[in-house]
Amino acid sequence: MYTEKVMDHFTNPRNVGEIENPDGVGEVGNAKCGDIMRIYLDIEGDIIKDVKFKTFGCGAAVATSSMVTEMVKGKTIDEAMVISNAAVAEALGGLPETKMHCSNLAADALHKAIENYKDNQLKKE
Amino acid sequence: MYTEKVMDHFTNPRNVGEIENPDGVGEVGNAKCGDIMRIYLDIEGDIIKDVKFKTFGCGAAVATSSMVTEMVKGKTIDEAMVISNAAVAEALGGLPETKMHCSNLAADALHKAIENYKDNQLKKE
Amino acid sequence: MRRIYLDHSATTPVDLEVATLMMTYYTEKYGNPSSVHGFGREAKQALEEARRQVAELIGATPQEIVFTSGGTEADNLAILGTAEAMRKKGKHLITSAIEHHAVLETFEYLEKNGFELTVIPVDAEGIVSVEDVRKAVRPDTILISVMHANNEVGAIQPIVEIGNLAKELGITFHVDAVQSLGKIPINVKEMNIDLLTVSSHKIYGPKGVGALYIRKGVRIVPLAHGGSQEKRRRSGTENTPGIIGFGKACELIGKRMAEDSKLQTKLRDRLMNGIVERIEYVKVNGPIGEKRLSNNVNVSIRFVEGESLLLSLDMLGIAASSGSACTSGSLDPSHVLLAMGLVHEIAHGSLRFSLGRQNTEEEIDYVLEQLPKIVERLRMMSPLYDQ
Amino acid sequence: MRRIYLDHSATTPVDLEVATLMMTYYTEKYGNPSSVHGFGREAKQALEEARRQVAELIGATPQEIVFTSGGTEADNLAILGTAEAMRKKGKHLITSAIEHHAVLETFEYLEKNGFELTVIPVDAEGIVSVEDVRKAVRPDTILISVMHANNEVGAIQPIVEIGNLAKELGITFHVDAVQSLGKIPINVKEMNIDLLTVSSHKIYGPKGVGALYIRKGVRIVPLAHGGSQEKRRRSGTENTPGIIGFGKACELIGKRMAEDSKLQTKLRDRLMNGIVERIEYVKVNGPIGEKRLSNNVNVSIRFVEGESLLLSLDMLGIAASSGSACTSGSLDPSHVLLAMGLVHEIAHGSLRFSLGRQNTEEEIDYVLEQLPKIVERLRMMSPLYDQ
Ligand SMILES: Cc1ncc(COP(=O)(O)O)c(C=O)c1O
Ligand SMILES: Cc1ncc(COP(=O)(O)O)c(C=O)c1O
Ligand code: FES
Ligand code: FES
Repeated sequence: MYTEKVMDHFTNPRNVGEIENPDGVGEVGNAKCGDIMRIYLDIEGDIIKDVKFKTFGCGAAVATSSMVTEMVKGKTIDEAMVISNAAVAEALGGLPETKMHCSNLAADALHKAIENYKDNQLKKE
Repeated sequence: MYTEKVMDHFTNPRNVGEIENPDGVGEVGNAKCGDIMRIYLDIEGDIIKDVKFKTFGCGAAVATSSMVTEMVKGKTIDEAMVISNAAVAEALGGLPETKMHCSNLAADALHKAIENYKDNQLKKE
Repeated sequence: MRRIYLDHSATTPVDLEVATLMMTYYTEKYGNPSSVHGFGREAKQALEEARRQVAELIGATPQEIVFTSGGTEADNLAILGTAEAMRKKGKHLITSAIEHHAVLETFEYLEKNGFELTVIPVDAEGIVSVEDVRKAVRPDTILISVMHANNEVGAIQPIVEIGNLAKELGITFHVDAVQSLGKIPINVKEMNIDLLTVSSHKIYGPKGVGALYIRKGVRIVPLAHGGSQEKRRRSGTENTPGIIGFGKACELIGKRMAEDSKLQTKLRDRLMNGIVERIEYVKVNGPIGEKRLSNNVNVSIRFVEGESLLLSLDMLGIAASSGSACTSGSLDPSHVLLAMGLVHEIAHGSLRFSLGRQNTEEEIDYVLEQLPKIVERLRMMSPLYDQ
Repeated sequence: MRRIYLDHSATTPVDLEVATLMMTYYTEKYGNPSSVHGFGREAKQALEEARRQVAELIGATPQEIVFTSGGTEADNLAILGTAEAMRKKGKHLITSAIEHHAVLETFEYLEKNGFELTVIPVDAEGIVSVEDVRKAVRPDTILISVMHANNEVGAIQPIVEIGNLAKELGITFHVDAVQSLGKIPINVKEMNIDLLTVSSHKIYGPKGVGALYIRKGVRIVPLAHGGSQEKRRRSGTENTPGIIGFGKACELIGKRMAEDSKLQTKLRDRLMNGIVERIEYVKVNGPIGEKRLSNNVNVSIRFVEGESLLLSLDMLGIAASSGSACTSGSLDPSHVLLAMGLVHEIAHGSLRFSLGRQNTEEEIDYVLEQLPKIVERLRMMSPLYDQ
């Protein structure tokens, strides 16, 4: 059911873990199935220097988490903000129909982490 | 579906044919399935000396016709009158449930032939 | 004893290649296609390949195929499912007088439950007239169901014309193609068919498997409830080995159709003409030539009864079937022959031979040698026959 | 790669003896059992022998067995057929919260169509209380349906007691015995069961075959219309080879039940205890001991998600199943675990291993060696887990 790429990211997920004192953190729960994902960002200037994730979820949830971290590392936060669920799914060579909602987790958690970073910046000012 | 005895009577039916100038003839059609049987009797005193049949019908119809002729040959007409459908079916080692009605043909035609004989006798008197 | 099987319209043997493939899925690749693991995935994959094979034979897309437990279930699903889905739109149903019991009895059930039914008659050859269908249509007609080829007399119906009519009028069109599949090319798109019933055990596939083609966009209410198999259109653990066998059988018959048909037409005509030449008082039932299935022979032999004929043939190892009341549970002779105008008594003495891939000329000649003797013997016994 | 199949509650491989027998009926004795000729008779005979074999395993008479296309169809036939036959007598139905979808969804369909439904809860072990059933009964109750053993957690229900109650009150009693057949002795007469669902592919028989036991005298309205097969209770050409395979599988499992059960209980406890010993934060779901099916292991492993567990096991060739939402189309986690009071998040991380005849101690030990590593890896990834 899953593509090779999905299985690869599930088996060898990139960027698993936490960042101590992160610049931004985003956590989302998938209302549909109850899965949970947390993303940690380390940002310098506008650039995402490092990114880590933790996920409680299905194979697709883990794989999209891993994929999205790869996609944003080194990107500007503006570039990261426009990464869509569909783009993550596509980067994985597609997801089964019933699993399309899983890709929401990753993109949503990412966007939330960036917003959290922006909030933190505002508070610092 | 049929017993060996039924198949034997179907393959080698006893007493097939007609009797010229019979003492009694009975013909019945099976209302349920449209099959037809005719029985010819040759009677001396009260004794059935000879009996023949012709049948247009299923395997069970042919076999019961054949069996009933065997059962009555040499019997008195009173003995013949009490031969029931069930008795014919039993003599054949039984019939499938959906084929029980077929035994009606033979007993009914026999009884009709005996009544025809009695009618003929009355007319002669 | 030799055995000559001439009852392929009742059921066919399973092709050895098909049976061998199925064995693998019974004993090795036995996973449940709904399972997440490797056993499940390999079953699922083969299931989807079968769906593709069935779709290809009838010009559909795989998503439009729903597997069922046979032709009967597919007919029921098509008819009950449409009636339920469309009952707010209308209550009028149209079918023909020569449909299989699975279709006719389903319509009669609906008629008893608030729907209205028009049954179109057939002509003496067993063919429905498109004009009759057109005349039967009402503003509240929701379904037209006409079979592709009849199972008893092999009469091929004007499906293209009825399909055009149904399309023009926007009425759902169901076709029971159980007997035509693999014998006449079918293309549901070109023929404007919305629902098509097929069955595996008539095309050298396993029994207990069938499919309903449901044109994309046509809504059907499912018959049974439970698992979400077949996109919720048919619940129950899939009969994976059976379905895989059906798929393979579709692939094989697709390749062999033209050749099978040519060979069987030859045997059919040899048998049909031979019977007519050798036996007196015989009537061929159904159309002659193009409008007849390549494997169907149906004759009425006067003054003798069908079951007696069958039993006598059977004792020589020849398997055939009959429209006689006496072979059926119902005790009414074939509704198809009666609809074609045959009187009860003649319908009663009818005999169907249906040919298959393995039959030979020599087998046909053996039947032609034996049948006249059987008929002679039974006629001698018959009160209806006067030399 | 080695392959360890631990998903026998989803489906089983077909016994080689069964498959070999079936092959004969696919390719040689392929007649339609409704046919009058020799091919038909030999098929019919084998069909009736299968009916006898199934009946014997459950203490019924052959006439009380109706073959279907599987457990799902049998459940639907039992429930829809009773509701339709009894609707004039009453509209109230009773079932339990842990039934299979084939039962629950059928009742829910009826509830949407004018019937009233009471769903009995279960305790923390997944067992229905007879008192709750008694309290739910109303004067217009027409059907009680409770499964024999649950497919997810293996909880065996108090069927004898519920059967006594149903008999005392004169209410039709249906039991889904798909998971218990061949694992626990069943006697429909002694247990006062009126309708019993069984399925072939859970007892080393073929998929796509099942049966409904209908106690003599109990009336059921059929689901489908058509041929007069199965005494008009189930239309459609019989899946003869499948049914014959099912019959044989019943005979075989009847003989092996006691021994199978002993061996599997040992493996089950080895696996269950091993998991609890080796992994922290694990909860066993379902009863311990006598009230549990001999082949069922079900655990919730906290902080990890079920599908991830399954995929990880699958990569090592280990086939299991899960009550996780993520493995099902519906996205709700197991209704059974929720009914037992598990919170969503814990139900989500549940894993079912279901043992079969071919499993070995060595296989169990391999799972016990690998599973802790998998859990460790997934927990490291989990935002819910704090060492
Ligand atoms: C025209 C037609 N429709 C439907 C059916 C029923 O199909 P099945 O035997 O697969 O239930 C048959 C087979 O007898 C048939 O000939
Ligand atoms: C308890 C129970 N009932 C019914 C079914 C459905 O049976 P089948 O798979 O034969 O449709 C199953 C099988 O999944 C089951 O476990
Ligand atoms: S007499 Fe007609 S079915 Fe037997
Ligand atoms: S995220 Fe829950 S199913 Fe994929």
